[in-house]
Amino acid sequence: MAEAVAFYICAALILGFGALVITAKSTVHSVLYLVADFLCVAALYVMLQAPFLAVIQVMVYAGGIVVLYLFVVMLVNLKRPPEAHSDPRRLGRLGVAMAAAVLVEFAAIFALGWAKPASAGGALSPNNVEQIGRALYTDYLIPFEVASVLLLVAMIGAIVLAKREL
Amino acid sequence: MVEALILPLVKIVIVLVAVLVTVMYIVLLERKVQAWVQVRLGPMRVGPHGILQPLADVLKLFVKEDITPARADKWVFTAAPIIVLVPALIAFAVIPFAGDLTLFGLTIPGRIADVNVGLLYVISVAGIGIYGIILGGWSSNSKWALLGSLRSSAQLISYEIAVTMTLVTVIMLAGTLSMVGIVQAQLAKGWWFGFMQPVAFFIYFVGALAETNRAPFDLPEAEQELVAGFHTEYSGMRFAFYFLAEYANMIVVSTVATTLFLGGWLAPFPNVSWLSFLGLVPGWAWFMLKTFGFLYAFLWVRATFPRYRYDQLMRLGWKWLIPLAILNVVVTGLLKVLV
Amino acid sequence: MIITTTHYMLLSAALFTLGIIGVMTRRNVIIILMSIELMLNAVNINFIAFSHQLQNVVGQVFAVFVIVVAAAEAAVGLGIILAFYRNKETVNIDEMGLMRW
Amino acid sequence: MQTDAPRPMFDTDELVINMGPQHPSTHGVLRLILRLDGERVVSCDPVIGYLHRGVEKLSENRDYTQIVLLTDRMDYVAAATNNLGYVETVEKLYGLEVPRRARYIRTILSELQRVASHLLWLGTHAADLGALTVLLFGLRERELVLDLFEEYCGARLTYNAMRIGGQPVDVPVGWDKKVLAFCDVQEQKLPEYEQLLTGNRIFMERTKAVGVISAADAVAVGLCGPPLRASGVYRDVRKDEPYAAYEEMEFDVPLGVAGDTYDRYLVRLEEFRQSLRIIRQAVQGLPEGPIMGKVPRLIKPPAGETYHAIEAPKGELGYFIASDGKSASPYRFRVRPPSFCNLQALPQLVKGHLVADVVALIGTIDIVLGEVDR
Repeated sequence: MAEAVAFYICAALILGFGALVITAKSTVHSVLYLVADFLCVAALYVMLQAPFLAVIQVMVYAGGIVVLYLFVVMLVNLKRPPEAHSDPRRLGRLGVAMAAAVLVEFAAIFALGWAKPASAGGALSPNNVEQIGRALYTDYLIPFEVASVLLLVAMIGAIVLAKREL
Repeated sequence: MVEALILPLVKIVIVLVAVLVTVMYIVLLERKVQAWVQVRLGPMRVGPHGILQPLADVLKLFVKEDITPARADKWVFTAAPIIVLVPALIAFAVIPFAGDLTLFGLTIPGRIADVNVGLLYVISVAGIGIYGIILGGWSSNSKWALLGSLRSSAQLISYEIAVTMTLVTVIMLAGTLSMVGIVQAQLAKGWWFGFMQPVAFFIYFVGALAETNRAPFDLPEAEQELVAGFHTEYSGMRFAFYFLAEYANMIVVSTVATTLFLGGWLAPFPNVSWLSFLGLVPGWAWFMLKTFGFLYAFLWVRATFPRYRYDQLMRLGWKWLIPLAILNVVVTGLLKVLV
Repeated sequence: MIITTTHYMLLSAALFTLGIIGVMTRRNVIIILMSIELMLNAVNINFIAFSHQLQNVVGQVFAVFVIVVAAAEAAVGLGIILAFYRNKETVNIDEMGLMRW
Repeated sequence: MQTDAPRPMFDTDELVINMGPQHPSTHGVLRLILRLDGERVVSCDPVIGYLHRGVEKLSENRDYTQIVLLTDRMDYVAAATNNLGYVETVEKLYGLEVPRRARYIRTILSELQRVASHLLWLGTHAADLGALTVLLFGLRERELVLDLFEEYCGARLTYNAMRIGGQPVDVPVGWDKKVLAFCDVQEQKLPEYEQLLTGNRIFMERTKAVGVISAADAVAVGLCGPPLRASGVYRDVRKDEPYAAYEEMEFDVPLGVAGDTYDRYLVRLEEFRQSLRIIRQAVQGLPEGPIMGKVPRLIKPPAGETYHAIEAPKGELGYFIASDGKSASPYRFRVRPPSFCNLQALPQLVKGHLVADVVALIGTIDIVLGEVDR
């Protein structure tokens, strides 16, 4: 019961903040809502017994990536007259297709879903930092290394793009 | 019921009150220490030797006019101080202030919670506080505040990397992310990690100064340069929030340093027999003593050093501290494998 | 009342939809990027939920990879926006037709 | 793209900010209009005049004797040297002979004043760089100098301590001993400042190679005093055109090499030692005799004009006085204040440096706005 209450509160907050992100007039407010949204998602992870992921979510997403967004918003968007920020008819045809796809997705979830509740007491303990580490450094070593190369490339790319003169 | 609900609540209240009182008196201590270094007396008027000065300060901040600048983003301007303060306070949730205490037949753990990712929790929560600084500077619609907040966030992000790297070495030694586990690992090893990792400890200290915006890294609020940095436009209670948060953050980094490098609540020299009387002092007292020692170092440094320049600070962080911290991780790993 | 994985999937789908709506309707490139972050988070919720249901750590590992990709995307994407803004003084996506022919 | 949109406040190109007139470290009411590229200064425009009181014009409507106390209010942290410059100019214009004892007392006072002024400079300069402790240490010793002045003339800031033709009062009994004792104290305290600053890595990084000005540029832009000497130019009015009793004193003129902020610091620190040396010589060699020369009741110099300069703590302080020979007040009164001339170098010094350096550079040229604006 407590879990259900927590889930619904979290879900409501996540969707609410998500809606605010895409509707807020000021971009800075939008970024703020995004942070709040990510924090709620982190709470959801805690409920799913993934505290490590929750902490990573807060640290990397909220503490890192969104700060970057905020920086750029401050650099770019300051005191510009509020332009017509929302245009519902933009990309209309693609929107219809997407909506159809989403409907199909929902239908699939309803048709195939409603699976059993999570079987507790399996191989996954809430204290799973070690397990994640082991998986990352053994079975998924190559993807892990590729991911780090990706980060390196992104870093260099960002520097090259943002630097005025090289 | 008692153990599940009331006990944690009582502990939360105790920790919050203790932190706020400590903050008030750290401010007084800072003024006093600085005064003594500078051959002055410091606050002397409110109470004997200025002992009631913090109360007067709080009262003053409460009754001061709370000004919101024209054309400021009111919503963000109000939220920013709160965003700074809250993470600084909730970080205390995983700090082990003492070992297990026994009271009225109950075994009470000397902490609010022992999360198995405790250390990561502290780091991630500390990362949230930066929003308050950026947003505060941005929303006040002042160029000085904006410059201050940009400086501050750049500084925090760069030094966080070095600090996190030093924490990695500690994690490698302890083999756990739990704060309690780290203290117990120090007990098991027989050495405080501050002695096993002097380089990491030093980098942590420098990084801690930078992350809490203290001298000689107090550029974001360098009053001689940026007036008051990101909180230039703040007054009254909202300014007090920033002030509280700065000192609460100082206490957070000090308690983390105590836990990670100075053996937490453990008494020093447990293996020297003629010093065994040190074990009679309760654990929380040792913890407080060590924390205050670390805090005193903050004040001492502030009274002694000039301030770094922004580019020098960045150079120090990126070209010295971060490589050094990474090297330290590598060496620690090698030693762990080889020895 | 028991919360099943389906609940999480529905939440995730809804969040994903919000992200899509953001991408489709907003003109500000930064907000579009943020909407993409929302979608990535929706994916992550699914990963973790299944990791929980199957009691398998792989879901969490992939969530870590998603976060890595998100970080890389944000860095490069924002770099491009900054470079573009410096030249054109706009972040409106409809005015970014530079590469279109 | 909208062409009529207002330019964003935080452009990625340039940011114009106003430093002062209300800012913690512009040493008064100096206003600088800084154009910044990020944190780098592209250009700097000093705006002065916020403290203008019209000292020069006022002086043209006062008796020659009354002007002494107006000069107090120019460089208000070094009033004695202001007095000295003025009274010597009038004496030169009038052709008055000043007794030797009075000249010695003037020398002592002006060197004490130099120590006090440099102490205040040292403290504020260090405080601008974040080292607050030095400020308090400096003020502690400055207090001793002020006590000496108070004992001599009764005032602590605006002394009005000199008269045309001599000194108003003789030195109090035992004063000379106190001055010597102060010299010893000050000599002991100097290493304390040096310990906090000279070898400090942060201080060196903040000051070395900051605001470098070559000897030729320094002369071209009209620098004077310690900043000029720090660039390696040998120019000291006390040596070149001796006044008061400086001809009879033995002292060295410290010179810098690099012409950066650190050298300016070292030069001033050495000037402490030289000043103490001069004070000791003057006190020990204080001759007996009258302190006031023969001065007519009404000072009405003959028609003519004269310029006379002295070495004030901040640089060459010159007075130009023109008399029409008819009235008891100057026909034209003009001051060449060292702060004003040194301030002219500021835009050149700060160009290309960071905002934080602007503060260090305002400190290093040691300006007092009372003198800049007059």
